[in-house]
Order: sequence, then C-alpha cells, then structure tokens
Amino acid sequence: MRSDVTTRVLGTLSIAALALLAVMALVVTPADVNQLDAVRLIYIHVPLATVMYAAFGVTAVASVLYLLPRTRARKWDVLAGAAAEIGVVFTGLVLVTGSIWGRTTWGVWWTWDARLTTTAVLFVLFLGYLALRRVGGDPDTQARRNSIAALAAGIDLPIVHKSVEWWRTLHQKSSLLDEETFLHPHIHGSMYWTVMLGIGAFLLLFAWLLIHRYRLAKLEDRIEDEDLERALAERRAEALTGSP
Amino acid sequence: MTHVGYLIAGYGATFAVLASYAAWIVSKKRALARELPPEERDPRWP
Amino acid sequence: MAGKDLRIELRSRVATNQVGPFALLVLILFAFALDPDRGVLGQAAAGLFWVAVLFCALLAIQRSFAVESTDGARDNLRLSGLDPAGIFLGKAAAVAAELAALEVILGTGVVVLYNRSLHGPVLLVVTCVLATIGLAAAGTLYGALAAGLRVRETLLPLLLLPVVAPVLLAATRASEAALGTGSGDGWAWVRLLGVFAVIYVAFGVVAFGPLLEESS
Amino acid sequence: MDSVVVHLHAAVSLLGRFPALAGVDLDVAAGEVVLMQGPNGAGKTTLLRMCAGLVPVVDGEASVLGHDLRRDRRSVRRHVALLGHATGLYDDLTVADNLRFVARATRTASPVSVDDALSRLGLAGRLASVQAFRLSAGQRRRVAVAALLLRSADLWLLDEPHAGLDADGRERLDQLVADAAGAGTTVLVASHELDRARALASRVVTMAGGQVRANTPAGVVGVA
Repeated sequence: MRSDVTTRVLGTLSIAALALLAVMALVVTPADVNQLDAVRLIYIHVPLATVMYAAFGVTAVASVLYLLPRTRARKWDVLAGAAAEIGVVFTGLVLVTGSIWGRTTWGVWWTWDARLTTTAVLFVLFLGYLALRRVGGDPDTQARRNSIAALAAGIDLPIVHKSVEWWRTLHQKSSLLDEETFLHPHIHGSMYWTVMLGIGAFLLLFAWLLIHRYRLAKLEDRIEDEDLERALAERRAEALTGSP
Repeated sequence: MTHVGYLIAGYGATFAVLASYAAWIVSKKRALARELPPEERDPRWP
Repeated sequence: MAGKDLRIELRSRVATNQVGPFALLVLILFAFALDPDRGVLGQAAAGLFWVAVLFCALLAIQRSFAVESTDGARDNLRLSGLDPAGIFLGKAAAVAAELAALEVILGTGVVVLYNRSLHGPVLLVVTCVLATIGLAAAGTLYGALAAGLRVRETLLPLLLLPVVAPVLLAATRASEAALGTGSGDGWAWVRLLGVFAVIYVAFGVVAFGPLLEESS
Repeated sequence: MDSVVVHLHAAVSLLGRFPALAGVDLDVAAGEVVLMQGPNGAGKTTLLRMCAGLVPVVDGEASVLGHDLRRDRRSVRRHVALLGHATGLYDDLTVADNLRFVARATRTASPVSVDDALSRLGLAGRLASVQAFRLSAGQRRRVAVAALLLRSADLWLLDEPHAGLDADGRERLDQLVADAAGAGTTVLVASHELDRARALASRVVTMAGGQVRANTPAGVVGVA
C-alpha cells in the first residue's frame, strides 16, 4: 500500500537521524567552557521546543481551516486534535529537559526562565484544550468549539511570551547569575550543526507521529460513525415495531 | 564527562516517552482496526 | 442584555451578598498566611489583590452563565433578534461592572488591611480598567465555550486561568509601580493590558456567534 | 406568504449522537393548525426545535418560511415563536422584567404591549411584580405563553402548551391559538391533550421512531 511505504521510510529515517544525533551530541561535540557536558542537553531541548511550536502551529492552521466555511471538513478538526496531543507530549518533554538542565547549572529543579515559563503556561493551556475535546457532543458543534478554543489559546501565546519575557528581562538586570547566557550558551561550529540535525530528526519523528496519530483519530471517528449508523437503523426499526 | 547522570536522565526520559507514545498509537490503531471491515482499515492521508 | 444581567444581580443580590464578602475573606486569609509583621504582606499587596480579583472574576462568570443555563433561556436567546456580538458585549459589560465594583471593595480592603498608600492613582485606575475589560472579555468568551457542558465548573478555571495569566502578571507589575512597591515602568505593562483587552474583545465578538450555537 | 410554510423531506436531525429524527416527511400550508401526537421520544420536540432552526439538519431537505435550514438556520428564527417544555424564564427577574426583556430582545416591534400580553393571560396586577422563581408551574407556563405573544411570528411551534395550565389557562390558550390561526399564523402543536387539541387542529400527524407514520385531516376519525 502506497502510504504505508512513506510512513515506513519516514520511520526508519527518523530513527537513523536520532541515532546520529545521539552520537554527535554525546560524543563528537565538545563540552562547554562553563557548563561542561551539561550543555549536551541543548541538542534535544531546543529541537523538542521547535517541534512543540510546529505541532501547535498545525493545530492553529487546521482550526482556521475548519472554521472557514469553504474549507470546512471534519478531517481538519481531527488533524488539529492529533497535532495538539503530540504538541502536549513534546511540551512536557521540553519542561522535563529544561528543568534537568536548570538542575545541572543552579542545583534547582525550576528556574523562572522566560522560555520555560512560557512553555509551562502553554502546557496547561493545551491540556485544557485536550480536556475540552473529550467532552463530546455531536460532531459538528464539538469540532467548531474545539477550533475556537484552539485559536483562543493560539492568540494568547504571543501575549504570554511577551509578558513573561518582559517580566524576566526586567528582573534580570539585577541578578548577577545571568540565566540568559547559561541557558543559551554561544554555540559554534559542530555544535550548531548538531542542533540543526536534532531539529531535523525530531521534525521527521513529528511527521511520522502525526500521520499515525491522525489515522488513529480517523479510525476513532469512523467507529463513532458506525455506532451512529447502527443507532439510525435501530431508530428506524422502532417506527415499524410501534415502540417509542 | 560531567553530569553523566543528568544526561542519561534527559536523553533517557525523552526517548522513552517518545517510544512508548509511538508504541501506544500503533497498538491502539491495530486494536481499533480489527473492529472495522478490512477495506476501510487504513484511511489515506486527507 | 447588560441591563438584564445587572438587574438579575440587583434582584438576586448574589454578587453583593456572596462574592463581595468572599473577596474580603480572601484578603484576610492572605494576611493570615503571610504574617503582616514581616512586611511580606505589604510587598505582595498588589499581587494578592489581583489574585483575589481573578478568583472573583471566575465566580462572576460562572454565575453569569449559570443564569443562562436553563434550556429554555438558551433557546430564547438564540431565537431573540439579538445578534451574538450584542449578547457577548452585553454579558461582558455586566461582568465588567461587577468586577469594577469588586475592585473598589478590594482596593479599599488592601489599602486599609495592608496599609498601602497610593502613589500613582492614575496608573492604578487605568490598569484596573484595562485589566477588568480583558478579564471580562476573555471570561465571557470561555464562559460561553464551557456553558452547557456537563463538566463546566471544573473546565472553566482550567481553560480560563492560563489565558488570563499575562493579565495577572501585567496588572500586578503595573499596580506595584503605582503603589511604589515595584520598580520598572508601569506604563509598559499597561500597554500590554490594552493589547490583551482589544484582542479578546475582538475575538469574542467574532467567536460568540458560533459558540452560542453549540450545546444545542 | 407562499403557500407551503414547512417542507420536510427525509429530514434527519441528531441530539448529541442520537438520531432523534430519522427521515421526516411533512408539509404544512399557511394558516394550518397541525396537531402532532405520538409516544414520548417519538421526536416531536426535536421536530419543533428543528423547524425553529435550533437543531442542525444532518440529512434530507428542510425549509421553513422559505428558509433552507440546511444552508442557514439562523435567519428563520426571527419569524418563528417556540414554546418549549422549559419556560426559559430568568428566576430572579420579576414577571414584568422577563417580558420586558423578551419584548426588547426581539428586533421587530412586538405586536402586543407587555401589559396587554399580561392581561390576556390573566397575569396583570400583583403577579406582574413577583419574581419568577416564586411562581407555580402553571403561572410560569402562562408567562411563557405571554412571551410568545410579544414576538411577531408567522409560525408558532408549541410543545405540549397545555401542560400545567388550569381550566381558565387552557381556555385562554385555545382562544389565542384560534385567533392566531384566524390571522393567518401557521401553528404546529405537539400535545397529548387529544380532545382539546384536535378541536383546534385542521390536520393530525402521528409520529414514532423519529418519523411521521400517519398524516390525516382532522375531520376523519383520528387514528389511535
């Protein structure tokens, strides 16, 4: 089957890329002058964050497409849901790797670094979105509500980002230990390419996950439609037997 | 090699979570697929 | 629409009898928690004020949509000639009015209980106005989103609080600048509040129509 | 007004995931009073709400007063008056306030003044200033009917309107329905009060399992 080839290729490609990344990140690239080897966490932390934004980007675009009457189709809502779920998984990982990194440099599990804080708000925001998706109701109204919620969360993102950044940079001037230089050390040469490799690898993985998650959601939808057809048939039978 | 523990934790957690998430998707897809007539089993890309 | 909501509040006195006293109670509880003598209370006064306002906003919004939750009421709203944007602005205005009244009560509460003096009153008033509009708009939008759903009591806070987090942040920083307890330029934060308010009023006006259609 | 007010062909409508209407065929001409009967759960309420444009039509054809409900179901709402099971009153508001809100909320000028509507339902005087939650079910039903009068509607959709009304209330309601039909308003009423409702109706429709099973002129001895 055609499409199974693409996912298989995509799957093997992303695994190969991730393996290469691991080697490059843990062995080949040099340690950082201040952080020593802890800097190696950047090779997964930054790519995870990139995919996080990509996933929520897909959700936002799909939600807009669903809301536009011309392009309205259930598949967009299904895609939005699939991408959002993957996005939340990646956001969780960004927070985990971020806090581990914080631990290595300040001995504390959580630093109110602008980007980490924004990610935390994003995490809760889209957990709410996923909760809303599971509430149920008839497909059309449910899909419309999901799309509006996704956009409402989407337009909130830049505001959260801006406010948190101001908050941290204002605070920053006073503290000696400048979180900025530590969490975003100057990367050069092979380190830069490894981060790029990381982003590429994780994007491939994201594509693979999205296709499969999308198909799973389509199946779930189809099974719901099956139940609907059966209910419709039973309902029609009711009329013949004269019960309510 | 410093912070080895943290590196293992970071990389380990990331790959473990992603691998199990991928496995969960595939297994659930197989489980649901059995309930559907074969020709509808693998819906194409939109 | 706003008239109707406000008249409901006047008749039922829920806001004045329950939400107002609740707000003051929250202030007192904060005082217990933060032991006034060590001065922490004074420093955190602005933050505590806005956290209290946030929770009162949640209550006001849940009340505002509980009123509409009877099946008949929602049908009547849809059947009436009012267009959705009007309903949104009306309900948001009513929530904003209630919040404004609450802020006055809370404001005096903070000044009295936490003995804060007002340095930049103009900045403080502008901050309160913009933050209130933002909270009312986003709240009414999410109130409609969650209205009519089985789990709306728990869903509304989960959906709304992350969205209004920047309002809490900006309003607190701006208020601190006004109360003299914080550093930095309060007016930058006020501009952010303004942007938030404009965006969510506009989004609410557009999105309220389809939302009213939901939970048939 | 063109002749056919309501045209439904194989119309399907969902309540959540449940196919409340599974293919309804019905045509109602202007000025007709059509009585709908049938067991609970036969889909009577959903049919009325669908005609009012409140519930999406998922399949088949459905047009009311010339508005195609599948394309746009909001525009029909201004020309329709629905009296549902739930009266939809605001409990904290007084009777008069409730009606004033309904009058102000309808874009078109209401054909009857609030006081006039109140008196027609025997609610004038002390009752008008009572808060809705203090009223009995029958009184709330009267206020809901009064609200109906405030809307200039070409089509009345009544869902068991007699429920809860006392003898005087039913008398007044029947009179209102007769006046409305006389003035050319089309009325679709779902009711279990067969004797009373049939006296008003020009046609009787029997529903079951979300479909119309029988559709006979009222003159003929009614199908059980």
